[in-house]
Amino acid sequence: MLKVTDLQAGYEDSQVLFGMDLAVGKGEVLSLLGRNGMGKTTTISSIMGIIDLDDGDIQLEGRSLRGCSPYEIARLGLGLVPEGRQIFPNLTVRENLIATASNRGQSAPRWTVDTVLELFPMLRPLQDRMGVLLSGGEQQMLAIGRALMTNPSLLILDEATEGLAPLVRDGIWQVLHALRDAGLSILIIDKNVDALARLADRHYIIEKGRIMWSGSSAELLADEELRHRFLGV
Amino acid sequence: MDTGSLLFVQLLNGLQYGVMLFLMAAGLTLVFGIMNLINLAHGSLYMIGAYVFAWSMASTGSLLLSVALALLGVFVIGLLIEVVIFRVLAQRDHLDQVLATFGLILLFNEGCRMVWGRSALNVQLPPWLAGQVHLLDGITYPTYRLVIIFVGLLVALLLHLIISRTRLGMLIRAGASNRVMVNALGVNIKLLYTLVFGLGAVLAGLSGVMAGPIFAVESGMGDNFLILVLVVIVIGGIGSIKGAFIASLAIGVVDTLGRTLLKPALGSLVSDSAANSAGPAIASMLIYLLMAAILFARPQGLFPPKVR
Amino acid sequence: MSDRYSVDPSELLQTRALSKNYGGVVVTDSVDLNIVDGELHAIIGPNGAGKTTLISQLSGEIRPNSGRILFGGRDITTLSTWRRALAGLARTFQITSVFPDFTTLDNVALAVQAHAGHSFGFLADAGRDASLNGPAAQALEQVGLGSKRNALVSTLAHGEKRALELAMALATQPRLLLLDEPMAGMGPEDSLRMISHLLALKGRLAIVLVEHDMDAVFALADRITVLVRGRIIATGTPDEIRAHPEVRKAYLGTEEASAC
Amino acid sequence: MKTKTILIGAFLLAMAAMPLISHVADQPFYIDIFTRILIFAVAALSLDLILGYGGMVSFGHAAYLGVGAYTMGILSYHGVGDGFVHFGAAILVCAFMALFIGLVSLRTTGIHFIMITLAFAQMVYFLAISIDTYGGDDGMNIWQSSQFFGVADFGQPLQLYYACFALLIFVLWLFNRLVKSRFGRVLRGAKSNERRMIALGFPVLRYKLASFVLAGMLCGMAGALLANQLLFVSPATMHWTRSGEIMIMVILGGMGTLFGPVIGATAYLLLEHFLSGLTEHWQAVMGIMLILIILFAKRGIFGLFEKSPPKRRKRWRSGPLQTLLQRDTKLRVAKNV
Amino acid sequence: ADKVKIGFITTTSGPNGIIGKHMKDAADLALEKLGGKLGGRDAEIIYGDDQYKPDVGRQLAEQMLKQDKVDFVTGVILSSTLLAVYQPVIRAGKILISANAGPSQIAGKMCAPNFFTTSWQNDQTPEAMGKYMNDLKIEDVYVMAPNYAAGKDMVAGFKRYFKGRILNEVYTTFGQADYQAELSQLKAAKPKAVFVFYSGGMGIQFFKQYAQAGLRDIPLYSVFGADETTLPAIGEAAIGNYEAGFWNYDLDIPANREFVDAFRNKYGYIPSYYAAQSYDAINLINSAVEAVGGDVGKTEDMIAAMEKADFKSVRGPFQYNKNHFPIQNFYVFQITKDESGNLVRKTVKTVFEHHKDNYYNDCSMQ
Ligand SMILES: Nc1ncnc2c1ncn2[C@@H]1O[C@H](COP(=O)(O)OP(=O)(O)OP(=O)(O)O)[C@@H](O)[C@H]1O
Ligand SMILES: Nc1ncnc2c1ncn2[C@@H]1O[C@H](COP(=O)(O)OP(=O)(O)OP(=O)(O)O)[C@@H](O)[C@H]1O
Ligand SMILES: [Mg+2]
Ligand SMILES: [Mg+2]
Repeated sequence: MLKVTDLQAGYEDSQVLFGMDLAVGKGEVLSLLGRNGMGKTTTISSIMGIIDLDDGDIQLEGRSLRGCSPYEIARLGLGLVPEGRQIFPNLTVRENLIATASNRGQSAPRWTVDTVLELFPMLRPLQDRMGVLLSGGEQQMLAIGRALMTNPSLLILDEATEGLAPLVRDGIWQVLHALRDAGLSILIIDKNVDALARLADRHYIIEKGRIMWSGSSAELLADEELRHRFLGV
Repeated sequence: MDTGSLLFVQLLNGLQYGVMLFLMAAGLTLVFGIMNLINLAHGSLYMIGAYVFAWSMASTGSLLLSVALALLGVFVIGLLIEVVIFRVLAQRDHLDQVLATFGLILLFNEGCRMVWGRSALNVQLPPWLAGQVHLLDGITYPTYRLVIIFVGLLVALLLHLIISRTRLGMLIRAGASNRVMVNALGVNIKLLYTLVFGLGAVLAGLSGVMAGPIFAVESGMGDNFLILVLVVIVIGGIGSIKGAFIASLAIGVVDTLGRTLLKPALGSLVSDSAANSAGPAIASMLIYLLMAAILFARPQGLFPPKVR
Repeated sequence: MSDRYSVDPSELLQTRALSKNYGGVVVTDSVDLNIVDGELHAIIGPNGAGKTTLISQLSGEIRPNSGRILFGGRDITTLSTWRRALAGLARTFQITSVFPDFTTLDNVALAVQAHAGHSFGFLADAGRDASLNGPAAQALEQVGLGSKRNALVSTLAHGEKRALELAMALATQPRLLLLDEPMAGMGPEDSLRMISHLLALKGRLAIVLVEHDMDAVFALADRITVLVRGRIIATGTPDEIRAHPEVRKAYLGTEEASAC
Repeated sequence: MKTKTILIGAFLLAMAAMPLISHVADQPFYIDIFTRILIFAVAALSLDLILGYGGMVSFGHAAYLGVGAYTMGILSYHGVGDGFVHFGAAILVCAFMALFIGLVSLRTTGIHFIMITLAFAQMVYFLAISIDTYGGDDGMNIWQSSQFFGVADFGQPLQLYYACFALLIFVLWLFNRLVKSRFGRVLRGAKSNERRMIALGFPVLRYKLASFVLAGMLCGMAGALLANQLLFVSPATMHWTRSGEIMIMVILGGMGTLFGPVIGATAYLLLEHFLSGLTEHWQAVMGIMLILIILFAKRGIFGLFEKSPPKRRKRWRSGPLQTLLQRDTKLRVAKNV
Repeated sequence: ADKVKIGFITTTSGPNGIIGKHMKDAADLALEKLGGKLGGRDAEIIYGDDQYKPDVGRQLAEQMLKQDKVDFVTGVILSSTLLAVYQPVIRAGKILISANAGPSQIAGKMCAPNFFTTSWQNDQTPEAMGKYMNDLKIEDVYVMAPNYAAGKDMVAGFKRYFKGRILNEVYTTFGQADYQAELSQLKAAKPKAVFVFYSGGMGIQFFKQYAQAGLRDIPLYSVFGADETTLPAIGEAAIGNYEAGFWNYDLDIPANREFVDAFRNKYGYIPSYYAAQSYDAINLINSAVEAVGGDVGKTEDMIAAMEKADFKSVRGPFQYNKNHFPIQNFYVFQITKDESGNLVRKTVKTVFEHHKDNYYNDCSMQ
């Protein structure tokens, strides 16, 4: 459904991506791997239209996203869990969930405040607390819930398990598995290679803004040397 | 009239003055408090509202038409300001907005003078508004002032509901803290903000319309009022409509009573002439004293946004 | 301030019945923490357990509702943040907190200056002040940023920023270092580097480490305190904690095999 | 960078030669204009120290200008002609005023700080209006300019001009050193991340207060000079619009730059002078100009001369790393203003 | 020889720009009627906008003296501005003619040979109103004015001639916009009459709110409040109020009729006393320049000539007091609608004849 070809992008003072190609199929789960500062988040940002491309193209169901602004892209069914949570500090937990909620994509079951709170029971007692007061982890859960509330057909997670306690982390991995099984397409960035290997169908390794390697979980786990070279593990 | 009922009337005056302040503060709370854009030209929008209203009243004589015209006018101008100035400066330092909108003030003040001439305009109220209403035991009160109270309370209520209850309100607040994210979650924040800014302008225009019949409709009428309203908003706690409302009433009452009671009070202490000069002097500083005191005690204002 | 308590000199920092609540919410619940001089003491616990809040109370940014904090036997409960810093308490933040428009070296030099005594009217160019830049450069070397000394912070990669934070904290030559999730957002590689930095520091000063990365915690900590809903449910050596059933239930869960 | 130094040099040279120019051009009034420019340049600089470097947006700066002027005026009203007394007193009074206002105001931040400084300025303004002895709203004429044991007399336009020029040079030199000094660093650090500074062990408040007082003192001197130039002082000098104008000068020139405020003051006052000569509707023109400048010159006029990082392309720069949510996010106003 | 230059300081910007318009139009008219010449020499009027701020006025004066090298300075609306302008002009030995403000200092101790005024001393107008009300034996008067120097002078002047009972003296904040509170107080005091001094914008708001507060049945006597510059903005609310002054458009004096007709024809509106004063100022200057045959260097001779007040003043013939303030009549007017429906001040009574100001004895001249 999502197809990125020869993507080049960057920031005012520095180009970061030098020709990336990747494709997410329907119901497919895909991971972006790479060291810090290699351009994973930037890739996401340009897919979401937060920063515009210098060159190359991004297509969603064959329709080019060039020049689309973020909200248009999001409305096509992309749900973003951004790096660093970026929940709305001056809204309560509940409001954070409701504010941007909508029914997009065809992901079933439909997400509602209740289903999200079931998913993250920790948030239930905090419903009326201002976002800024939440602990790091609580904010992370909220960010995921917020994205789910837009009922996306492609969920994009950037470091979604960052700063979470192991238990919660496991919980989130389970959720993602469930979502995958429910047929939701997912594009995920994470540090935990093993968990990704269990979840994702295919992996892309980014180095200096280029795709260095792509392949299945099996291949990834098999290739010790590869992991060491590009991921430092 | 016995002192009791005089005091009652003065309290009513305080309330009315406060409500009028809130009417002016409402738009600014929205634009400055919640969207946190610094628009010094807010006072100019208030002025333009008054001018258009006065001009239309003089030429058409129709109250409704004139109100509609005035509000429409400021709405359009508001949109223009947002598109030309704030879309560009939204991501920049707030002080750039200060400079740009300071420029707007100069432009609008002179503009109004060029369009409507140098002399102040007059708004002739229709008779049914110009009269008096009999309140209890022979106390009469200007009808129009009561209308102001009514409109003010209405605006307060509506605004409060919109901001704190509706999704629109949530999105406005969300946008204030993180535009990019709101956008990335599928909301056309640009358009939304343009419209909300327009709404803020309309509120400013409305307060201008309400003020027209009472005050001199003249260029620059918005400038000093802007400061006064900023005081209200800051005392109330930036971004809090409840705060702005309560602060408005507080200032209204304090200022009114200060103006009327201070001199007699001082008169009983010091010589009459001393009271004559000291009384008003203090009265004129009163609200600033109030603000300084409140900010000293509560650096975030009376009702700071819950985030702190 | 004279000392009213008799304390074991090896105990650098103690909290006594430290409590903090926001409205109804109890975030720190009569916490008695003992940090021994030179130890690396990890604090773990579920999200929202109150770790960051606890750190902030130790560093003085948040005032507790009740309880005391003793540092080197001295009651610092009411001491202002900057005074605590001067007394030898340094912290890093869960969210990277540096001076983006300064160079790496200046960032650290600033930290050095804080403890070099404040000289007001003094009009010498601080940028050329060896007494500041010398120690600063050292601190940078310690965390392996020596090469980046003149880079603008805004151009640093994430991991490097975290390292810089550590350098700044070290530059103040603290007796106790409070680290709030120093590995947050780091890839395995950077994490390993950070771990090695901390290992190098071990024994030279006391460290309180808040971290969710269990590999790091168990690799580093001499002692671990587990915080749940503001209460300490366990304190002990890594092995004790690993074994601790309550802890596994409340926090660790089924421990996943680490990648390396 | 190069262009910048050249610009500054040329500007200062021109300033130094101004009396000569005005003499040749037989336009003695130019001296008055530029004396005024110099005075406001100093005032703007003093504001820039706390606003541009310290991030303290004081909206009551004209109060010091006024109090400085009134101190000088009141002294000479009571027959004190000695310039040292005039300026000594002006500096002292403003120092104490700044100390008090600072102690109260610096509890607040952001827009609250703006407003509370405004509040104090307004109080001083209304105070001046209601003191009849010194003319109240009418203001008062000053019949006796500052004398320095008969050697110098600020009643002489030329002497006054060069006194102002000297002061400007001094302040520029002072700030140039100050900004680079330890003190200046702490100030800048506090602006960019106060919480961190405190955590590092800086008594940030003291530093801020010190700079606040320094700024007040310098502005007070400017005020005393203004009194000498106009030989007249009235509450209008302290009206909040005047505070606004000083702030505009700083922003216009480029805040947080050493020379920006000087450019700003010059540009603003010259614009005002010539436009008002050209058309009755000069304020409209002025307004439009201000807007255009700010829309197209990101970092103020002076910013134009600073070399900015090579732009690969025009794009607004707020990537995820920038907008990272912080636990203690106040509403943006509080942070940026 | 080059032109005779007159520096004309007034306010053309801001809310009070309307006053400047009246003054400028009148001055232009005067010069036009003189064929653009003063005493046979080509003349030019250089206008300056003081933005209603004394310190700006001060700079304008300096500029006009040093840059434009004017021979006369005139205009000036505010007393404060006049005081600010006074020093440089007098020191420069040029002739300063006030076309409006008349502060007591300048009428008294500060008086100077090269200062003249074609208007009045501030206190005189309220004095006239005080005398008028006193003659009517009005009791229980309620007095209001803004809390600044001029406000207090006005009340002082009023009380100098009004001996009846004053219920209360209320001073409001300078520049105040809303008077509802004070008006309630006033209403409660049940006065027989009200005397106020509220000029410009303050006046407009006060009169409107006075009417809206339902106080129309209490006669309102004001000074410098309702005139041709403000009446359009006050509207109906002003009808029936009383004003005082030394001049009115309906004074039946040849020179005046000529001026008013010419003015109305040229500009299509009724001149205010600001206009009259400016018109006289130019003509006074003309008389002086004529007397010295255009040699404006001869300041003493020009002063001597001006002291004769030898020109067709719109107030009719008058004499200058030793402090160079006119000795002139004062009238009381009432606001009404004229036949063509615009609000005007109708002269109802001559209160003073050849009235001298209260301060000339403090003036050390001659
Ligand atoms: N807003 C920005 N402005 C300028 N440069 C940026 C910006 N955001 C990121 N960069 C730079 O772009 C490069 C890629 O950043 P990016 O965040 O995409 O890396 P990443 O793979 O997401 O790293 P991490 O694993 O730490 O999230 C880095 O060098 C970073 O410094
Ligand atoms: N100002 C506040 N008002 C109300 N509740 C607050 C406030 N600050 C923090 N909290 C709550 O206190 C609890 C502890 O927060 P804290 O940040 O200390 O947790 P933490 O242990 O650091 O979590 P994490 O590991 O996710 O960072 C959280 O539930 C948070 O919502
Ligand atoms: Mg990233
Ligand atoms: Mg935390």
